[in-house]
Amino acid sequence: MPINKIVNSFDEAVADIEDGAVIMVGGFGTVVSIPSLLLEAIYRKGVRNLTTISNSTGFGSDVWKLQGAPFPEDMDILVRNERIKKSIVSAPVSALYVNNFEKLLRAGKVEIEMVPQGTLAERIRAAKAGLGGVYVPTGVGTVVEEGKEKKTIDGREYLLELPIKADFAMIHAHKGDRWGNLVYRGTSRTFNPTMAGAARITIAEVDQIVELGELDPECIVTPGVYVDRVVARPKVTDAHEEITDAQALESRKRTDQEIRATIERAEERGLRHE
Amino acid sequence: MPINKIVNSFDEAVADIEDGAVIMVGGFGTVVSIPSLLLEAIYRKGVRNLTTISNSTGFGSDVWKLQGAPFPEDMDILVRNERIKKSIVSAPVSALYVNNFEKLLRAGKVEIEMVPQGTLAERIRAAKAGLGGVYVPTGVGTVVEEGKEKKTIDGREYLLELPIKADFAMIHAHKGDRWGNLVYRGTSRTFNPTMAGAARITIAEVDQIVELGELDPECIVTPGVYVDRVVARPKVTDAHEEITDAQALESRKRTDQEIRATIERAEERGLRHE
Amino acid sequence: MSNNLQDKERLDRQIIALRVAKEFQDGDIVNLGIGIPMLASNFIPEGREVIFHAENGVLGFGEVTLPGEGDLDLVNAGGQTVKPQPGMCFFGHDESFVIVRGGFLDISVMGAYQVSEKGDLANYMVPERQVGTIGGAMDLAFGAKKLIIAMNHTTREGEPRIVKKCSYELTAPECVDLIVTDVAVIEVTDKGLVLKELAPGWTPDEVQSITEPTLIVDPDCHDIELM
Amino acid sequence: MSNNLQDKERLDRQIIALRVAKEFQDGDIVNLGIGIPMLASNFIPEGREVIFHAENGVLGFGEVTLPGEGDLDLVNAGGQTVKPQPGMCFFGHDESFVIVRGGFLDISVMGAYQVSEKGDLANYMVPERQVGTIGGAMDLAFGAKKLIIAMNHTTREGEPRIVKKCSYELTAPECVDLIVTDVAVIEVTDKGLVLKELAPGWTPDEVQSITEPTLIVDPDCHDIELM
Repeated sequence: MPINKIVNSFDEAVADIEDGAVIMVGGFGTVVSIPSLLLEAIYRKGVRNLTTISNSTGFGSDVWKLQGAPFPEDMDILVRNERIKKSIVSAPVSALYVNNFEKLLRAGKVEIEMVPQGTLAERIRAAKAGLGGVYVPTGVGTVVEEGKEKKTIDGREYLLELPIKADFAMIHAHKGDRWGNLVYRGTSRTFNPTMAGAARITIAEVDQIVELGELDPECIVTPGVYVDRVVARPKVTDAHEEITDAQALESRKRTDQEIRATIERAEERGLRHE
Repeated sequence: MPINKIVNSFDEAVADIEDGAVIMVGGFGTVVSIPSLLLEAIYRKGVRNLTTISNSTGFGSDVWKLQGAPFPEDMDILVRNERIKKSIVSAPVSALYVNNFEKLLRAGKVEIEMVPQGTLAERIRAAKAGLGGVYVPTGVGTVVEEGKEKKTIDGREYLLELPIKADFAMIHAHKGDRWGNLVYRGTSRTFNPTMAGAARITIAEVDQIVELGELDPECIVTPGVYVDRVVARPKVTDAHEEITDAQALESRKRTDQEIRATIERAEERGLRHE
Repeated sequence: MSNNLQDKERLDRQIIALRVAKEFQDGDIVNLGIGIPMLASNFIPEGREVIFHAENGVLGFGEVTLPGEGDLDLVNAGGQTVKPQPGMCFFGHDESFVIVRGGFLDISVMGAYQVSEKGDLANYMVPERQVGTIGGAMDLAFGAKKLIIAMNHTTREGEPRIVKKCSYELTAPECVDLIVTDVAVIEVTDKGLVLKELAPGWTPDEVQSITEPTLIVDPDCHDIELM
Repeated sequence: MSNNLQDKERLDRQIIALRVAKEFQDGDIVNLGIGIPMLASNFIPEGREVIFHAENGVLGFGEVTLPGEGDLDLVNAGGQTVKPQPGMCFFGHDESFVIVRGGFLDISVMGAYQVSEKGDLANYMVPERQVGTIGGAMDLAFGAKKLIIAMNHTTREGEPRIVKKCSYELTAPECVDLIVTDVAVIEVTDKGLVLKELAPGWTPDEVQSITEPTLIVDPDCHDIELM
């Protein structure tokens, strides 16, 4: 039988995620890197008490709808609906406003383990790579070292950081095939390829499913061996708003003016610039 | 000034490698994955007492010349000319014949630290990644654990494996640009991308130098940030020998016959096969 | 050991490989060591899709090419040129061993000098020369979900290779799941070594006589099955 | 602090960014944090080639696009769309932080709440809310070869941000190399904080009066240089 990791719906893709599951969610700040439809599906399924592993806790779909995103959900769908028991996260709150996660935190409704972003990536990779732990310098002399073994190796101090493994990893990629091979687009790789394979089951939400052999073997980023399920987003017509030439020109003029003005102000203040 | 990591000759590329240097050499078994001309250049330079880090110790150029390789040198050029003081290596000897490295070993002319292949890769990556060490399960209960810290994590035993860092990493890639971005060809990546960046200076020997921007940003395997020097091989006309149709047919017939014969023999012996 | 056993007909390399290949299930990720194991790639059971991994950094390659044909930048871990195949992909050594150590291989097949009754494996130190090559074997033995050993049942001198305790340096302790030899198929279980299948013409007693530890004969023990 | 200092003209965000950019040397790999640091990408000194890294997995991207233009799959760490540029490449988060932690960044520029006289940095815990976001800042502070802080010299309330000992949670100890504020450029050295440059109209004494630790005034201390 040909190997076929393609599943036909998002609900089917998350059917075995239960209450209390440990889930990894790929992506970074912007919604285009995030497995939005998988997040929606596990919200629909109604699972609770999740432990989540992610870079951030989301901005909420309202922000992304304003930008015209066709799939606007991010981690906030699980946060605002109080589905999370514990969050292992690098960027939980915003310096600029009080987000939904911070509200839950203040209300004592969610536990948090905050992890430096690079350590988070390395701990996830360690799980995938079958390592018992890694010695990381980041965090020595800060609150991050609390409760961790510290070791001096070759004259430098390191913290023992343990693997982070999940039951399910939900990731977003650009294209995938029936073996689970994946490619991404631009800066939207982020935590997605890192998390692929770091869970018992890895589920990839892709923009497009392609025939086996269509992906260039030199350019496949995630070998199919890390991926258990592939599910495709519905096609969208390009919702990307065309900026009118007048607008573009106006905006470009503003930027140029600002730069020139800065240099002029500097010179007025007696600061030479060349 | 534009960044330009391209150097014009192999001798120039290795000019600062001195006696006693610690060098990593990329590649695996077959010569096409190996930085042959860099190896020739450091041999020519006459440096001695090298500590080398490599997967294997080479088959020797005679073998590869028979195959018509235009650049036939592998690690053996340093082995047979007794330039190596210590070898950190995964596959030092052959089960089939006594190679030059084994002769040196028997004569007490070289030290060896044998490392499982995956651990070698992980220790090299650890150096590049700024880690103090990694806990690896491979080797527990074998001679590999001697002298190493053993730790039980989550019910499984691991060995503390320390980073392997070098003064110079010499690698081979297919194409490179002036920023040091690299792509490889097929199965010839091997240790090359792993070693890129794991040394103070990384030198890449490439089949071809291309203009900045020619490499697809989605397909660059080694970001230029890991690479300090890029040097191009001289162009070769395709030396790949054309196999005549008659030869090919003959050979294919032999293989098919062997498979059929095996199945027939199995059936004669009373073994059912379908 | 009686001389008549030495002379008794055994399975050849190709048939051992054929038997090994019957273990490959649909969708398995399989790594084949040099020698008999690599021959198994010729005998994938009809209709099954199996993905081969080679530690030099490739998944999903096709069959071995004709000698002299093929692309030198597309080789298996033994250096043989192989054919490209849809779905194939390439990666470097660190990623290749993330796949091995991380437990993504369903089956690893390799040769051995000795296997103990606990499933300890010794296959890297060349006994008579006291030198060895660990290579990728140790990672594969620790990492693969199922480890199959394909080897001759005895040494050239007729000494057992299946022993109570390995006298050679270990590659990994308690790692072997199945042993396919030129006279038998033996499963390593918590209770001991279970004799499951026999080469045609061989009896359990005969196999036991060239095996150091006591074998548990499976009630269903039968001639080697190739289908 | 005297009120006249509070009212005294300081450098604006753009000019701070302009001064920071003067630190970028030819071929430097540079990571810019959100806020003032990111503005520095507009002011790369003429004729120098600088490669920007963003922790979301890109090296070598171009300038920020017009708002609403650009490709949403090509953004900097602040989520702004940027232009593609020849030589650019993409990677995942693990690789991105190998680059950070492995010491491949020549310069990291970020904001701060406090910097101590030893170069300790506090910039992740929002003081008044007692919550924070470590994000990539900690790795960048530990990993970059040179760490430049771009910030206002005092809080809105006029309290010093350059302090003897940070009262906020540390991002990293002894990591800051250079502080560029709206009134001064200060280098962190083994001997202490060295006042190197002043905003026009400011005296060393005035800067000292809004700085907690004692500054060493460089003999060559002069007006901020932008060339």
